[in-house]
Amino acid sequence: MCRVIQILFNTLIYGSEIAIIAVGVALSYSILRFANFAHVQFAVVGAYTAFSLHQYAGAPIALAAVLAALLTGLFAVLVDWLVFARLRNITPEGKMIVSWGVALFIRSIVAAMFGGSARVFDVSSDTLSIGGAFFTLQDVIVVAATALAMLALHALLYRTLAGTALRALASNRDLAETRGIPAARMIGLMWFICGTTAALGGTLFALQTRLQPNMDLVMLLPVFSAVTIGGLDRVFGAALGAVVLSLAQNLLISVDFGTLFSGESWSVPTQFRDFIAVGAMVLILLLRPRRIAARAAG
Amino acid sequence: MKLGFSVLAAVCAMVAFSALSPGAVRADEPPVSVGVIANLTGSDPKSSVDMVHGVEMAADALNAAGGVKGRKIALIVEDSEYRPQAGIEAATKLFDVNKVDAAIVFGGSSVSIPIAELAAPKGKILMNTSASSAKLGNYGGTLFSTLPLDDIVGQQVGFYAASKGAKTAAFIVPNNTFGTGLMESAAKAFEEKGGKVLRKIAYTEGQPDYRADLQALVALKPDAIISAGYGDDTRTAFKAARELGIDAPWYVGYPSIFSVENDAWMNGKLSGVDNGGLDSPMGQKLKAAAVAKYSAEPRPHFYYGYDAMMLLGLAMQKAGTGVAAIKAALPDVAKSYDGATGKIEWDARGQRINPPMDKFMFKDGKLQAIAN
Amino acid sequence: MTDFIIFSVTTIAIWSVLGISLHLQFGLTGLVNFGQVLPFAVGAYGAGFAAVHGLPIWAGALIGCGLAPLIGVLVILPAGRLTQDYWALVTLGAGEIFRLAMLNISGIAGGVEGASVVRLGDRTLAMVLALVLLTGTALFAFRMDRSPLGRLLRVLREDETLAATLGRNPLRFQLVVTAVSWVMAGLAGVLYAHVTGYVSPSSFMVIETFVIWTAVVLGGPNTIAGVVLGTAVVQLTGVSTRFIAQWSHLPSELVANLRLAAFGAVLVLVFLFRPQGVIPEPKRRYNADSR
Amino acid sequence: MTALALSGVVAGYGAITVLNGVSLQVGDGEVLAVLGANGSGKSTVLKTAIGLTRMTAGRIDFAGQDISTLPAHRRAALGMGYVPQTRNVFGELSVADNLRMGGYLRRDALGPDLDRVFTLFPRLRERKRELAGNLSGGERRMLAIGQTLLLRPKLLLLDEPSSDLSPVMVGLVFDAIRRIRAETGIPVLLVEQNVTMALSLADRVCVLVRGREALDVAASALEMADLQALFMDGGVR
Repeated sequence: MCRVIQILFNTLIYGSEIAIIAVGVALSYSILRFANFAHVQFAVVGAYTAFSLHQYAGAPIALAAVLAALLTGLFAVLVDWLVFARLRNITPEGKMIVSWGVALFIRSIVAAMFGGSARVFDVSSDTLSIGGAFFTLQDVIVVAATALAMLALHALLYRTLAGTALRALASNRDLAETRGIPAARMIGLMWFICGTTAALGGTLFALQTRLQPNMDLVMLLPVFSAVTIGGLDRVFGAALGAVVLSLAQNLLISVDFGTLFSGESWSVPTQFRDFIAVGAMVLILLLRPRRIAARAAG
Repeated sequence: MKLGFSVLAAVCAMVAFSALSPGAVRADEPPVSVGVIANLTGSDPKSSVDMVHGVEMAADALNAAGGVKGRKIALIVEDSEYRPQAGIEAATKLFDVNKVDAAIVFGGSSVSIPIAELAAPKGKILMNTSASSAKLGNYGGTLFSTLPLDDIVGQQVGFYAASKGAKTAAFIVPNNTFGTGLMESAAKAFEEKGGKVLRKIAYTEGQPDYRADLQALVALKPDAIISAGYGDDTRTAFKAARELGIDAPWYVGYPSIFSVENDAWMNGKLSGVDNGGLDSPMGQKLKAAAVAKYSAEPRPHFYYGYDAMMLLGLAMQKAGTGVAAIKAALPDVAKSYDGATGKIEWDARGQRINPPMDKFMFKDGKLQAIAN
Repeated sequence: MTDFIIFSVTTIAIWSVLGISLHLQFGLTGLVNFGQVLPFAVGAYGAGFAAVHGLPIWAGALIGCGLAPLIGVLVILPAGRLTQDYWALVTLGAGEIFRLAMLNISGIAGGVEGASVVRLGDRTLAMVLALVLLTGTALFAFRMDRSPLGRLLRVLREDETLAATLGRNPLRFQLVVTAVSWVMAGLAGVLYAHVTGYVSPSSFMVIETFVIWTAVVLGGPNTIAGVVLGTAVVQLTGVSTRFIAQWSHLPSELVANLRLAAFGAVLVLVFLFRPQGVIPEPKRRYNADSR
Repeated sequence: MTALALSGVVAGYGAITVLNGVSLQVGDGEVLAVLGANGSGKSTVLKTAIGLTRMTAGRIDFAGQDISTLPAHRRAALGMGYVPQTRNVFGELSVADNLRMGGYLRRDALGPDLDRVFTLFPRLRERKRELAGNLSGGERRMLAIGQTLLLRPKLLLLDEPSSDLSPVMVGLVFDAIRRIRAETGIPVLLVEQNVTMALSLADRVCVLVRGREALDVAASALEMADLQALFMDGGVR
């Protein structure tokens, strides 16, 4: 029983870390119709900004995280203004390639500024236990912060005029413009949201582990996998996808298939975690292409 | 701000350094070039950069003492990006354009082996400071390792865990040549002494958490955890173990490259086998110098890099430049060289034999040498 | 110096073959393959498999070049039902799945350890072989470009519905193109394995795909000369930064990072200021009836 | 006084030019019907008026100012209400949210206007919570018109309001348009395939042939023979 609870905890924790980054990929896809590889870079930039504010400027972590999120939001707007805004009319594939270039550029600049070595937030957290399952205060903070961010994002998209306008823009760009919705400014807002959520996710991720310029590569596949599972253009689908992916990973490597079938203990080796993530992504794409194709066309 | 400062300072230092060296050789001959190949970008360049620092430190020391037969040593540092292709490119440039006789290499076997493949037919010398795959033994005569191979350290770790009375053990290593290589030799040694291996976990490096990976150990309750790995991943693994309430002691290879996550929890729980000499007077002196120069305590690869450069310098000093001469002189100068990583002795494969092995335990916030 | 030039030419030639292979898929049919490293890896692992299991070199080459198009066909099948960007993600994933499988299943070709294969000792021979392969693929691609099939494919690329009304099934032709171009990439992989003398999973990371993309996009994805030129520029940029690092005396770590930043910047700048690439596709008129 | 004037407009999509110098005016309180064969550029006239095409020459005046270079959302802010023929609702949004978006530019409460829309199209009130994507074609057309009305437009641009609808639905939609006209007297630029329905509403008729106006007469002066000639051979008399 406690194994089950533990697996659920692990699922929730890892799922949260991925989800908050994944929502932005889906949001930008829903409006601009391309998969932005540079999105995870916002997470890296946000995490480093938070780290600098905390370590060098002495801001408390919570404040540093919020400030970093806002700054990264502006950074995302800047990146759009410099690059993507000038390339609105090229093909989605072209934008994907460009976003890769942007990602490589940002990663290298971050590495040049901070050095390639890892840095860690100076926080320690204590273990808590419920029903024999273990987790830490930090985990609680990560899950709670993610949940809060999700609620805030949901309220923004579904309860405010600007949020509804964003969804309208995603649904039908031309129509939205003829209703007086200023697409350019709304896209700016969208980038701000993407930058903010990703930065928050990156900071939480770094709090749990460490900071490294190439942490984007660690996050890239699970994030894209989660977004694909949820449907590329569905913001909260991406969050759900993250949890589903996390559950699949945790279940597959935790369940002792050997004992289940033959008695000899055998589980999926843990190094297959990434394999599961990528496999799930491809499988989803192969199994449910009709829905995806239809939505992308409509 | 502090960051910009340190970058600026580094730039200034480098400019100053480079401005000095041509000045010193103006009178007579051009400097002797020595190549360094390391992953300055790519995954986890921390140890790699440390290795380069060690090489720099040794080159400085040699130059301060008059260089090699009156010629200064000039380092040419190339990035391998931790990609075989970039590593080969770097090596080809060093050997062919810069005409270096020898290169000091940091990098996993995926980078080191292709470079060794390239160097062997050219007859160039490689000093290996990091890769520990047994495959590197195939380049005897052209490749010399300052780092003992995994099997030696792994075996020692396995014996050590068994000697502490552990009957069952679980293994936690990164899924790379270093991790799996050490795991296999340690497991073999542990089983040889009657121990039982409960589970082998090879984790993907750089993951945010290893809780899921370590999950199974909660139920298995091993007497010991045998491990190896580079700093940041080990820190994450410790954290996962602590959070899951896994209380077994850790016996590890190279504890000095580990990062400890929670000092109090780790106190007395982490011990392991590391290269000897780090605690020697020579090692201590170097450490102080490194702290002064780079304002950070060096990790072990600093010493492997230092020894590699020192040996090369001494060999060149003795036999002059020229690949054949250096190759012949290397084992000789090693005999009288008191290395930062202890006495260095090579077998025919260019691998260290009888490297001094010390045991360390993490106590009171730092690693301390313990009696064997 | 000669060895270094030989090395550079060999590298450019092998990567150009990969570029041309990508050109055939993207430039000709508009397929966006983000897993171009996959057929390359399959080819190399054919050689690795043969070496580990004691098979002769030609058997390894056969396995590599035979398996590459077969996997290619598997990967292309969903392309008919998916939009381009979704399919691009499939190819990206397929490449990673193969790499992770090779990494974690040690029985095939050494797993994490990688596998040593016979290395071509004669570097000039290696270069000549690479150039022969490049010339072969370039000629083949050129013929394909100018053939009735090539013309049809360009129409397909511009307008799939128009193509469909012409009564041709785009997928069938995409299959043909993919199979052909993946054999090319597979061959490049086999050659790469024997030039390097070693095969390991870290040679086939996602980033290699983007190196190829950068070259293709830079040179102009629709001409063969552009592809070769783009590859050369990318490789030489990489090489030249090494010399810049040496002369400028900046910390090597900094220069190494700035070099990668330069790659990213080049990719973005090309899209911003010269989207047609250095060598643009010559304007041609097609008569839909002249098939 | 003209509400909308296009003079010598050349416009199209990407590299393709559809309008080759169109000039037409919609007078205050007037309904101008634009007729023409398929591909003559009727819908493009509306899209160009609202600013969704690439315009390379000519000039558009609305409400006394040159709007040629304004983006679509600014034209909407000036009071142009555009009802597209297809993709005319936000499919992923609820009916209520669709209506809210219609009033996006307004700072005052939508309440009274919403009631008007619901009286005009009672069906929409019943399906308020439904996703617009789940509505029938007729309901979508109603929603699109209702949405546009919330903008409080000074000019309506209607793109084939009868297309793809059942005769009953066509009747409902045109009745609604008549009621709007009766209540507000708002000028309308109407593009239609259904000539009979168009003529029942129009004050003036303009016929497009190959992206240029070929005929511009009062609806009452229109001769069917001329119309047919223009539709059949696309020739100018």
